[in-house]
Amino acid sequence: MSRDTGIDAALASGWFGAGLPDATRARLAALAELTSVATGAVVLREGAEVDSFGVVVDGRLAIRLAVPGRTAMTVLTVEPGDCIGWSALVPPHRATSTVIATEPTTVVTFDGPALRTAIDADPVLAAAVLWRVLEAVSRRLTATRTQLLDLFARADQEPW
Amino acid sequence: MTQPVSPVAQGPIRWLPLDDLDRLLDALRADGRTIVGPVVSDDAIVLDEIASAGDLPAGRGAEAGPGRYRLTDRGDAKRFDHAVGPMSPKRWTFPPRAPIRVARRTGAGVRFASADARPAPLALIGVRACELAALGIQDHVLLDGQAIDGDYRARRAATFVVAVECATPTSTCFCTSMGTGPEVRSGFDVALTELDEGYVVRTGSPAGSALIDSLDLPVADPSALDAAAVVVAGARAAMGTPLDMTNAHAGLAAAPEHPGWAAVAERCLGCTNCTLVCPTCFCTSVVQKSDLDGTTSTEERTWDSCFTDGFAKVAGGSFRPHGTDRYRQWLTHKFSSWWDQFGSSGCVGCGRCIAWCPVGIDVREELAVIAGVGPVPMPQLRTIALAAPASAPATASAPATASAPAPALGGYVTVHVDGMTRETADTVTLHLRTTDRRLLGGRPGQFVMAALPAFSAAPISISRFRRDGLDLTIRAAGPATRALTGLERGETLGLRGPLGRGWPVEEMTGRDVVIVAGGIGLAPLRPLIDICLAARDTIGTVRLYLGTRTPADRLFVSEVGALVAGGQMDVRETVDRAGPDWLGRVGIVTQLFDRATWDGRNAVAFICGPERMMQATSEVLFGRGIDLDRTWVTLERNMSCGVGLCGHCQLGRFFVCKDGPVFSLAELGPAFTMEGL
Amino acid sequence: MTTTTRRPKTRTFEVAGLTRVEGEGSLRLVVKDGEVVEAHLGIFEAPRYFERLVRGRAPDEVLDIVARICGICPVAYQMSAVHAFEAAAGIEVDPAVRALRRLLYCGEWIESHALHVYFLHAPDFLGYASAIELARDHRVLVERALRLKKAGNHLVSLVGGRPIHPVTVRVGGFYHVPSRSEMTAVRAELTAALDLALETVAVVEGLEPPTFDREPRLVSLRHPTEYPMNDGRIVSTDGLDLSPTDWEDAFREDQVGWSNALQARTHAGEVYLLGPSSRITLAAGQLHPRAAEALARTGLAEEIRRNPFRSIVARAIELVHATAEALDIIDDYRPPERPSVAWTSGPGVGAWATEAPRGLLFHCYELDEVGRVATARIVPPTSQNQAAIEADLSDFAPSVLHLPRDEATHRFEQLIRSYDPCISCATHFLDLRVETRA
Amino acid sequence: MSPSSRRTAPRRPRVGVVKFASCDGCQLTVLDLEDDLLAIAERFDIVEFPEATSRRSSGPFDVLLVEGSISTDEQLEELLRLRRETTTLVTIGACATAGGIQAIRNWSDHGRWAATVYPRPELVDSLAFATPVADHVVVDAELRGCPIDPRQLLELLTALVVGRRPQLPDESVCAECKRRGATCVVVASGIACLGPVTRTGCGALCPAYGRGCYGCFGPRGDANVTGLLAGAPGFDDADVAARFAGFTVWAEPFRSVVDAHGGPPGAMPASAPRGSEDPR
Repeated sequence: MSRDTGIDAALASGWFGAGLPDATRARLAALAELTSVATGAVVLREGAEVDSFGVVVDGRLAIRLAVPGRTAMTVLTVEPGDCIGWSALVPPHRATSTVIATEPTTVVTFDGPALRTAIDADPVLAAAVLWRVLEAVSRRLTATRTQLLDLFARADQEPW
Repeated sequence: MTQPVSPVAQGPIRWLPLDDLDRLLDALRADGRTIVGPVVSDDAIVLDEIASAGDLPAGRGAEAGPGRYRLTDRGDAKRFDHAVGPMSPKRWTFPPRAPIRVARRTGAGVRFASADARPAPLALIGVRACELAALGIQDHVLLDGQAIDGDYRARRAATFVVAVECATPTSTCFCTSMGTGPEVRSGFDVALTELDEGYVVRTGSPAGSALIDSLDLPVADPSALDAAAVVVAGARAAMGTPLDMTNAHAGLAAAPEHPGWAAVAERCLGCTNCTLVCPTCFCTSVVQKSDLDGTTSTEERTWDSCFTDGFAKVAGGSFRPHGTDRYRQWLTHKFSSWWDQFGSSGCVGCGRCIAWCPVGIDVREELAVIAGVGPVPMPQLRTIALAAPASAPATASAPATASAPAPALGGYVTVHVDGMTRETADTVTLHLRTTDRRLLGGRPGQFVMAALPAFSAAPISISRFRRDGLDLTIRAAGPATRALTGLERGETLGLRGPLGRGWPVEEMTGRDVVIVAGGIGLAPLRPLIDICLAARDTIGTVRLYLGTRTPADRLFVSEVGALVAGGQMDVRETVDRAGPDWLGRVGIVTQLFDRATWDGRNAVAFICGPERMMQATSEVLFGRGIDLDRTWVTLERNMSCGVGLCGHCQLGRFFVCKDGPVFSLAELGPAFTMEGL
Repeated sequence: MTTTTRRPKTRTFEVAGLTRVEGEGSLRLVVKDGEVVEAHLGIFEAPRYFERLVRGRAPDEVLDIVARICGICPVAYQMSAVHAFEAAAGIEVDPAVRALRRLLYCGEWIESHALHVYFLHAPDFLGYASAIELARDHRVLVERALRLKKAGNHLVSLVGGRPIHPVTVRVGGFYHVPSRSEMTAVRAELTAALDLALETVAVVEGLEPPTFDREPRLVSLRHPTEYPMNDGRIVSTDGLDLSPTDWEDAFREDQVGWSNALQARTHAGEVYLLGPSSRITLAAGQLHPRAAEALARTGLAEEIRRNPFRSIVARAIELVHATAEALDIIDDYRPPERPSVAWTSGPGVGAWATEAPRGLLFHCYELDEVGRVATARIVPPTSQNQAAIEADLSDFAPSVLHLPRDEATHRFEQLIRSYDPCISCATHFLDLRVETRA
Repeated sequence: MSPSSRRTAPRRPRVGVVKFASCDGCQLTVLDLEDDLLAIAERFDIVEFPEATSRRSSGPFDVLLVEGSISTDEQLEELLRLRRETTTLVTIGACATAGGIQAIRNWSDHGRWAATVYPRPELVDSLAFATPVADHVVVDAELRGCPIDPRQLLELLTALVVGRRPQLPDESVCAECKRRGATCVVVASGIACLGPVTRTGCGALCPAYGRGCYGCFGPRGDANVTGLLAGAPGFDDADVAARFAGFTVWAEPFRSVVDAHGGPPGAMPASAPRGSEDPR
């Protein structure tokens, strides 16, 4: 079905899908639909229920955290090939941050409950998908740690 | 004055009766020389000016052990029958304090003049074999290098050496283990062997021969020569079986994490005594002496030590924060990395560091504990061709002229500020005008020492070369950099350089190029980017990855914009954090390529940023197929002299200022990631 | 003195913080119907308990500690203490050591007197707030002061290592003594200093003092052959004559409510005055010829005794003496055989008095079985002068009551300064009151 | 300060010199800069210096040199007031930077101590502890020493005028001892010396004069006192406390050494030793 093959191609084009076995990717494509997000559109809202998991095909999404009394900070941007909304797979299925499009963006979107059911039912699919998700999460954790070091900040005391 | 001589003495061996020593001294004084020799003062035999042989410590000896030194009374007439005291000739050839430069602020601008010594002719009396070896080592370090210490050169040339064979070594002596004594072999003008009735006199240089001939002394008779031989043999025997030092070099290099370091660090007081009594230690700091209104300042070269807190300090703290790190630095440098840097050990076995350590730490014991490990391979430093690529562009880049050798310590050039560009809240690019060919002949990645009167000079990377000058991009962090970024059009400052080894631009020819910059690390890479643009046709794909703290901290914003638009290279930018107005990428710099699909097997990488960032980056690039010998980084260290003479910026076997600051990861090896080296 | 009815019944003159004196003190003077009913020199410098601090210490440690009582005259404290300890242990020091200690004291006299004459006192006569402001109009004068002061500091450094809190004095001698060549090296500077000192006399003898004439009781050391410094007997204008160890036989101290300081009086309850004027009056015979000659030329010996404002001349004369004697000591100097004599510490009591720049400084130490300090008593000159200063204030006040308040108050300050009070020294004396009571 | 702004002759910095509990020796060091005093008076506007001038000022101060330790409530209030009036506050000398010799009383129960010292303790205004200025307010720079070293004072003033960081190295007394060519009294004479653990600045005075350093510049960074006591000659347990109970006794790690050896001589502790307690 052309719709699926289109999605399959979109998935295969980026890091998340490229690493999956063809069969698994086709199986996923069948569950997904291609959605486009306009600049400024909010994809996920911090604290809200997350009912969808997505893989960015093109464009750019910003992960933002709001601190009352301060302007919202963008802590990370999600590039094509990366995934968003992994909270849809991990209880309590609430968004840990707000995700907003900073340019027109296309996302391969999965319905959260449906994807979870599929994963529960199919260990092979589960293994393939969850490894991918885990890798994405760990990469973000590493990145966050490095950002914590604030490496480019000026040193308190300088000899010159 | 002292010239390298063959072990064989020049001319006949002569005899000087004990009571005639003053004839020798008078002849030296007649030469207009100040005479420095051993005298008893404050419970020790030290070196000081002497008026006559009567000032020499006749009948006095010295016993030393770890942390202990006592004068003894022999009651005989011998004047040199004592082991070395706390002072060495270094005090005269490389004095504790020496003015090296004067800076003045005049109506015309700033002016720098070197204050080279005009030392009075000197004669050192009673120099031992270990001390001759030490002089030889300092000659090599300070005179044979890329740059020359003018003050040392002048003092050394004015020095006449009268050596004396060592008769009574003490328990801290181990010259036989270091192969430097006790026999006086070379490096002297005149050598004496002291016997009960007089001295056997050898000459070791034309000047020595001339002096001795003028005394017309009798030829020494054979019995005296035999007695002399017995004296030296006795000294050698007294030191017992030499230690086997063959393992020290490789063993120490292989043992940076040996538990022995922590153990000795608990005893070590970090008092600096071992380094300051050492006859070969040459580490110094430059002290600013400025007048009340800062218009005139003198830079004074002062003995420093790798044991002081401030020695390895750079932005954000010290590279060797713990006593463990500092003791390891001292022992490893002396017995191991000295070989890599200067082709010999840095120790001559005089034992001063053992005797004059207040807690009696004995390097011989520490070596036994720590250095028993097997050898490690030592990658060799790559020499980087000094010529820029043939296709050197007409516009901005390093000119094709080979850069001259690094200047001696004195050489500051006054340059004019043509204009300033404020890059960020605390960072300014100075556009400087100069006609100095050495400065204009610099290469990407090299740096200069930038100085204003009364402020300590700051090492600043060159951020652009122009036909008529160069750019420096400076972040106002300390007082000196604040003053530099406060300069205005028409004002002047002093530059010394270009210094160090720049980026190996020729490595790019026929290869893909990956350039990764973190924060102000973009500045030293900017000239390299200029070359990429100019030599576009000789280079493969160029990828430029930029990481910054926040959008407000981005450097050269319009230039980077032009690069993106120009499409001649793939430029990607990210910031660590940003407000909602920033629509670009956010995240650490490695995210720009850690999921990229390009193949790095024919790429060369150039990275500049905080060390932690460069480590993370190089790991990812290695994953992309860029090998360690094709990954080049530039290091920040406490660079103060800029020419490898002060010791501050040592990293393992390198002086970052002259061997670097650019290194390939293959060259650095473990030094790149190990803390405290 | 007469009072007019137009003047208010009660006038109070107060100086909350005395300036150009060492340490922190205050003045309160109350006049009722032209009669001075209260004249208080207050001392509010925070107490530092020195007699208590030195308890349990070995004599050599005490020498370093008591120096910190005063940064202007540390040598005086070291000298009184070292002689007290040597008296307790019966130590005889090498004559060369004895000479060196006089040289050290000369240095401190020069430094302290130059500071007081030019920086603390002269501005009063010339109408400036400080020597720094004085320098704007009279740079030469102030540069002379600085050169003189520097020469004194060099002497103290030569013998003691540094000008403030020198480090070489030890019981039995010195840790280190200068070499002949080091000594002769300062000769030129001292010769110049002697000329500066003589010029100083010429300047200060011309400074017009306020009229004040009284018959004071003066006390100082006197030695048959030397101008009093480290040695001699305690004598007074009314016939006292006792050993420097016996200070307590002649004097006592009372506590007063308005001051952190005890006041010394004779056992008969009479006030007395120490310092340059006292020394010159009682020991003029031992002045160095150069100084005696200078004194004679001024013809002010009698005024120095009777008018405290003339103490500035007395100091100038002593500047001449100290520089001239320092030169003599340097010329005769031969380093001692050994810088110090060995001694064994043990129990005992030692007392001694020496002549600080400001006057007689008495120390008394009681040493326990192991030779550590059990009790200490330190009586600085300022505490002994305090009562006399207040008495003089009362006597002097009537002559200036007709002046505007500020002017009169300034005169009172000027009078206080003329005794060169060292208030930092004065701050610990309360605790010795307790030592005597405990 | 940029050179250009330097050339546009800035207003002379307003300087004050004040003291708390101390001997006046450190502020006297200002007057002891004989060769430079008048030049300094031209560069700086000395607006408060009771010992030297009758002109008084209560601030504001660009630079305030503070001598002495804080020993009374009045002093504490005055210090807080001065800090509010001051841009760059510099403590000068062992009293201001470490509490001084009078901090020895900090080991004694203040009630008992005062009672033995004063007939009418109620009249005595004195805090339980003699403490360094930095215990109470932010200090921008410090000059160590009892007394301070004139060369370091001049270096500080010079740096203040030019706007650079004063060069006051934190290295051992030994480093200067060696540069000066003095013979180590520890090694050559077995004399106890605090040089290896003490901050340089005095020019290695005591060792050069044949006696051990008594630490008047206070502990240097990373002072290895344990190593010194364990390895260097001349320290026997009986007098370790006395050796460290000097003019910087209240500064760590000297304070801990004195604690570990029963407090300073002559201390009259309350039930518990007070040494390591927080003064305030």
